[in-house]
Amino acid sequence: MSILVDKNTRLLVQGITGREGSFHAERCMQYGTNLVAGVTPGKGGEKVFDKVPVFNSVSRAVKETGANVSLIFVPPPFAADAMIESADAGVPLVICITEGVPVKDSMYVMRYLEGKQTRLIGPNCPGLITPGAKAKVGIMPGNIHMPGKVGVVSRSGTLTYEAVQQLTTLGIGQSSCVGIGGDPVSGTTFVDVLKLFNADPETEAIVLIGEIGGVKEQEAAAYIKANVKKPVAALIVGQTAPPGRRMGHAGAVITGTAALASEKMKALAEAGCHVIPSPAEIGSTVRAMLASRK
Amino acid sequence: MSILVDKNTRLLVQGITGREGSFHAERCMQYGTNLVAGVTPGKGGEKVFDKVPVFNSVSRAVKETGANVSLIFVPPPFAADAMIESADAGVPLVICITEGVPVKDSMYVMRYLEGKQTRLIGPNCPGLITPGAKAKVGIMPGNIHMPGKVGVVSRSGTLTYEAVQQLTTLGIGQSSCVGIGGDPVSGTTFVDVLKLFNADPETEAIVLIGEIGGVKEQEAAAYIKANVKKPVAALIVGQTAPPGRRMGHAGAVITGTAALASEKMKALAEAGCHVIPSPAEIGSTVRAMLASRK
Amino acid sequence: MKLHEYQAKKLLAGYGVPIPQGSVASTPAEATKAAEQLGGRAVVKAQVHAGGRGKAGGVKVVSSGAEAAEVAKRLIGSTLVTFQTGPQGAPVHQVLVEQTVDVARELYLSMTTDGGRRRPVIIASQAGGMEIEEVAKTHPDQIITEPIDPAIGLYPFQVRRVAEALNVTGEAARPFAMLLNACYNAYMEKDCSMIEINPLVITKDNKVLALDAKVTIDDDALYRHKAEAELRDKSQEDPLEVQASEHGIAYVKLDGDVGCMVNGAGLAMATMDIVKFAGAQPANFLDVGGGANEEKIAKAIELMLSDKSVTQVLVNIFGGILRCDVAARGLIAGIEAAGRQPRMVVRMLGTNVDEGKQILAGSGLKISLVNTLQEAATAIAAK
Amino acid sequence: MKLHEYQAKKLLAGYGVPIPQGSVASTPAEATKAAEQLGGRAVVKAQVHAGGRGKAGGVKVVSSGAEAAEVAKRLIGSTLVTFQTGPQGAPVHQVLVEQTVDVARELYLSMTTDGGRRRPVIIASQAGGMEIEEVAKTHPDQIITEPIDPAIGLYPFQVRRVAEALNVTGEAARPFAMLLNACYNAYMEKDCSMIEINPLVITKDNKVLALDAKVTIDDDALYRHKAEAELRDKSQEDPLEVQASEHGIAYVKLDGDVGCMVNGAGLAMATMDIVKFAGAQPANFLDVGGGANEEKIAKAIELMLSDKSVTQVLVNIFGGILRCDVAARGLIAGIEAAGRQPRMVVRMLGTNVDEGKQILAGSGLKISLVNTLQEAATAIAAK
Repeated sequence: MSILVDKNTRLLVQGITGREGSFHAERCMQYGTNLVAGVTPGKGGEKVFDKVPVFNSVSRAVKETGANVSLIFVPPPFAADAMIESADAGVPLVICITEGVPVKDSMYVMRYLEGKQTRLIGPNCPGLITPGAKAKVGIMPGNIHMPGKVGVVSRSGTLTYEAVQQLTTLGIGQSSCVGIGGDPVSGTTFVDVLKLFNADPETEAIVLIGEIGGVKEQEAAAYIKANVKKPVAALIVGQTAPPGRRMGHAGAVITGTAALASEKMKALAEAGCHVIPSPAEIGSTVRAMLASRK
Repeated sequence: MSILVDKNTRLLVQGITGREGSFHAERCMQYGTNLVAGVTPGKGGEKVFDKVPVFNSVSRAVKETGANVSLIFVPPPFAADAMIESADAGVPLVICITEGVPVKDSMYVMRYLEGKQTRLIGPNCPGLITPGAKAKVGIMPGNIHMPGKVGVVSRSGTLTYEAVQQLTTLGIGQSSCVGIGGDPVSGTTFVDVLKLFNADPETEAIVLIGEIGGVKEQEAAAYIKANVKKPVAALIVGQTAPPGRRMGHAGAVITGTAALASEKMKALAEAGCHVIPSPAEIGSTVRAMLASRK
Repeated sequence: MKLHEYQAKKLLAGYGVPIPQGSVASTPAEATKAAEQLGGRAVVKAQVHAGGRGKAGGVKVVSSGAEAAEVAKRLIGSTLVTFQTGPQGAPVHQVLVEQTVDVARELYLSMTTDGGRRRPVIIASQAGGMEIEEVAKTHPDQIITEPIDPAIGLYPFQVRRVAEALNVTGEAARPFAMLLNACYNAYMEKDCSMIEINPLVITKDNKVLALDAKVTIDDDALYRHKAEAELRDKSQEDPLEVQASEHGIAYVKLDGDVGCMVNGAGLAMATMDIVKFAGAQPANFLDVGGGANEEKIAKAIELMLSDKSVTQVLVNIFGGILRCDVAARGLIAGIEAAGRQPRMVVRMLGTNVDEGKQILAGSGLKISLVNTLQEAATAIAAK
Repeated sequence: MKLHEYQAKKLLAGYGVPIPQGSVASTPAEATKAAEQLGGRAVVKAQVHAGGRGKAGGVKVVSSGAEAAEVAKRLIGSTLVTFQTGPQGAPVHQVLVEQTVDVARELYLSMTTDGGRRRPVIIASQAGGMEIEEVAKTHPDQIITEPIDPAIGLYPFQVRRVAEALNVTGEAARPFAMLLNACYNAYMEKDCSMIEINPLVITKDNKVLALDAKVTIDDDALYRHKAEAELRDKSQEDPLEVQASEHGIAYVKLDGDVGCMVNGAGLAMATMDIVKFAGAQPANFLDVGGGANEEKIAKAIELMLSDKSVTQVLVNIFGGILRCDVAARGLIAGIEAAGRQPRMVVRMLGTNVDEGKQILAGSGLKISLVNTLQEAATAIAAK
């Protein structure tokens, strides 16, 4: 099991002939992911890595290769088109790495997806990985991961790698790790991923990594309180950020008391989560949490 | 039982202070329908028929009166707004009588409704009636109806009354009669209503009245063939209309062989329907059909 | 509402659709001037609301201003009969004088609203210059359709898909994409029912051009497009149909002698069917609509009776929104206004029916009142 | 990107939002002329990217051209310190000279994007002229929100709902509706992140007017709004932050002395947290982003080191899109460009990490390489 990607994943990369797309598509493939196709309009008929066919359109790629996951690296002005093209072609899981997609574009993409079967992760996210199935669909460094029973979900990119690194260093493996991205309007939420981890028999504990800004951590806390019996460790970063300043991406704007790190940590603690006191203590907190369960 | 409207119907009329709205709202009420509210922006606080409160907005009307069906009589430029307002307020059944709604407006309304819980009938339809429950939500003359077991569904307005008149004259009562309207883009389809009649224990036979143009009768035939065990009598009008001329509303344009009366009749016959040979023989055909079942 | 070719092209050009150079002429002198501005060589095209102009002699290539004047003189004021106009033809009041174009490929492109999908669709084919109905019959596989979600509009991947199916590549791909987007914007903003560009040509120097164009605007939306509503050319329509539509009445002239007046399109078709099954021929389709008032009914009767081929009349009113008393009063007023009363069978039912019948009975007019469709048919056949 | 009040008003007016008469002045003479055009009586408003101007002395009513010049002279070239600017204040280069208005009511109206609903929302309140955050705290029931479905746009029933909640009735209802539609059109077409009209006033003669206006445009969408991108006033921002953003680097100056360079906003915040927990103070927030290249890293280091308050540096790079070898080369180039190297702790992990570490080791620079966040914190605290 594990969630979202596994041995059955047939990966399609949109923008595969670009610099980033090409680099990361190869890394995914080298990690063990079944990369079946690439899409770059105008380059249909070519091959990359000597074997992966490139198509002009996602619908053609899906028809020819049975691709069921799409990973997007196209530049921001073309990202909405790429996401909608994959959904239109019936791809059930779409991950958009692209950073800097205009919020209006994302809003129309999300509106289009309402009621559709396609799940979108991102944009502006690192993607996801299931180490036990050797399935990596994203830009995370694969080698820091280790198969195991802890599910990781995070709004951040590099901070997710940090969390994984700390877990792996302590010998704590991961079932799947999902970076949901930090854009103000995006697809899959904390709650969506928590539902999946909660239902996944191969996930025994969960690490949630949040940030200041927005109310998504509070929604996660409410869901955990009501539904999750598995132990959850939670970190909120930005505890020391000065209020009212924009910290990198729009998701990290302090906009009222709910957006404060202290409020989020309070909500998560009340939901029964093990609150991680410092970014340096992710691994140790999870280790203690797992030990207390035994 | 019966379908869509019954004793539990709490009717709201949008445009109740207009000429048509007022006339027909009163007729619905006199027939026995539970008219609980009217909506006319700017006339909130007034009363019509000495007892029915008028509100400025549908959301307020729903909140105050528990209205669960909305009947729309507003002029064409305001019809889309009225339909969406009712859906936004969570009204589960909306019937739009208004004729002459721009097709683009209907297209946006229908797109808005995708994935929502609200069912729309119309626009440009006569509404629906359940004689056994004394529930009339439309502009049909109530007195021609008679409670019974035959469900009637039609694309046309006055032709539906014709059908009902013929049935009642022969002592054949109706469970519910639904006019789905003739606009090129509209809500509830033949198939939607057939599903309801098929599932309704109080409906024992079905009369379907179609027209030349479009492929909706073929879709109905396919559904009947696959799912409907109850006897269905079907009439197609426009058998003698010259091809290629527009006959009143855009739904009645001959646009290819599927749109021809002969093709539609063929499809319905193949689906096991009793094809009604002439508009004058609706009643007699149904009588024969019911007799053959006994 | 249909637009003339020159009007359709101007509308589309306003959104960025490339069209040939040219101008419209109402006189031979204007045609000369227009052709000379193009260097003499030009195409002169009769402006009528119908396809099939080429075969009917309505499109001529000329090589000088003088020749343009000759063609214009012959066309303007004439009546053009094409397979779409019917035998009465359509009057030509203007010609469009346009540059000639070096055509490399002819494609077909249109947009219309798909009622089943409830969305606008692009319809396209590599078989440009042919009637699409013909292509649909003979080579349905050569037609591609691309529905557009109005919630988000037309996206680039869809344009690429259409371009690929039409084999539009290289230099022409970008102008083709711009043209398609322009068409969609025009379609939505102007409440079109149809935009048809046939042929859409790719020139030898890789330009994309709407060589012919038809635009139809949703009549129900004209109230919010005043400028386009002004473009209506009533001379292209049957005068009775024009008068009827001005009163909100749907009227179509037919070949028979039984005038039919009905409320509701479905019942009107049913009534025509009945008349034919009874062995008579309807003189028209006439739907006064659901919300008719007395004046409208009167006007409908008056219009119908102004058609001298109408020798008897069948009125079939089923009162819903339209009340029978109102219909009866309108009927009487209409007969008075028309100044003649052929044999008349009236069938009336529904809201306020008794009042309606009383009014007719008290009018002193000779009217056969019947109760059922079958009786109506029998009465008509009995003549 | 923030616009000045006068720019925001011009943008909104282009969509039909009514604004007071007036003009912008860069000199006292222009202010005189502007006031005299209005008949002498006018409001002179300092143009800065911050609220709270009134209390800070940035808004004055004058009754003559001469008086306008006096106020303009005092304001232009000065630095205005409001509760939103921070102690360093914001420079005033222009004043807006506007007509005075007979105000009957002051309302609050804004539009922004609700990430949870994934839709634009209207936020409105009868408590106009107050900071909305303050109203939210003290009278949350007085704030109404109306989400707009981007698939279909803003509908009249929603406008009526907002108007009713604000008690905008009678003559003012229609212009209010037009204003709200204009705002929505501007919001969507110009990729706004926020439009705030505070106060929106209803005048004694029932006119609706945007008396003040703020507009913020989505930075990520500026590439398709060239005209608006030109309006950026960099003087209103920290010069280092401006330079950083020109290189796609997110940089926020803070009060401490530990320069932090990190890739990724979340890791950057985590790094700042670590520094603070270790008892030190971060000098900045600096995120080079996911797709940084060597030049960008170098520029980030150079910018950070140009802040003289930075006495030590913590670099925390977790390689994903950004490879560690690239980061290492950028780091070295940045130090060279800056011409100084304070004490430096580098923590580097992920893609191509060994290569990165080798490059740093081979550079000859004095850098403490650490492996974990905890070690980084300890190393920083050890100073």
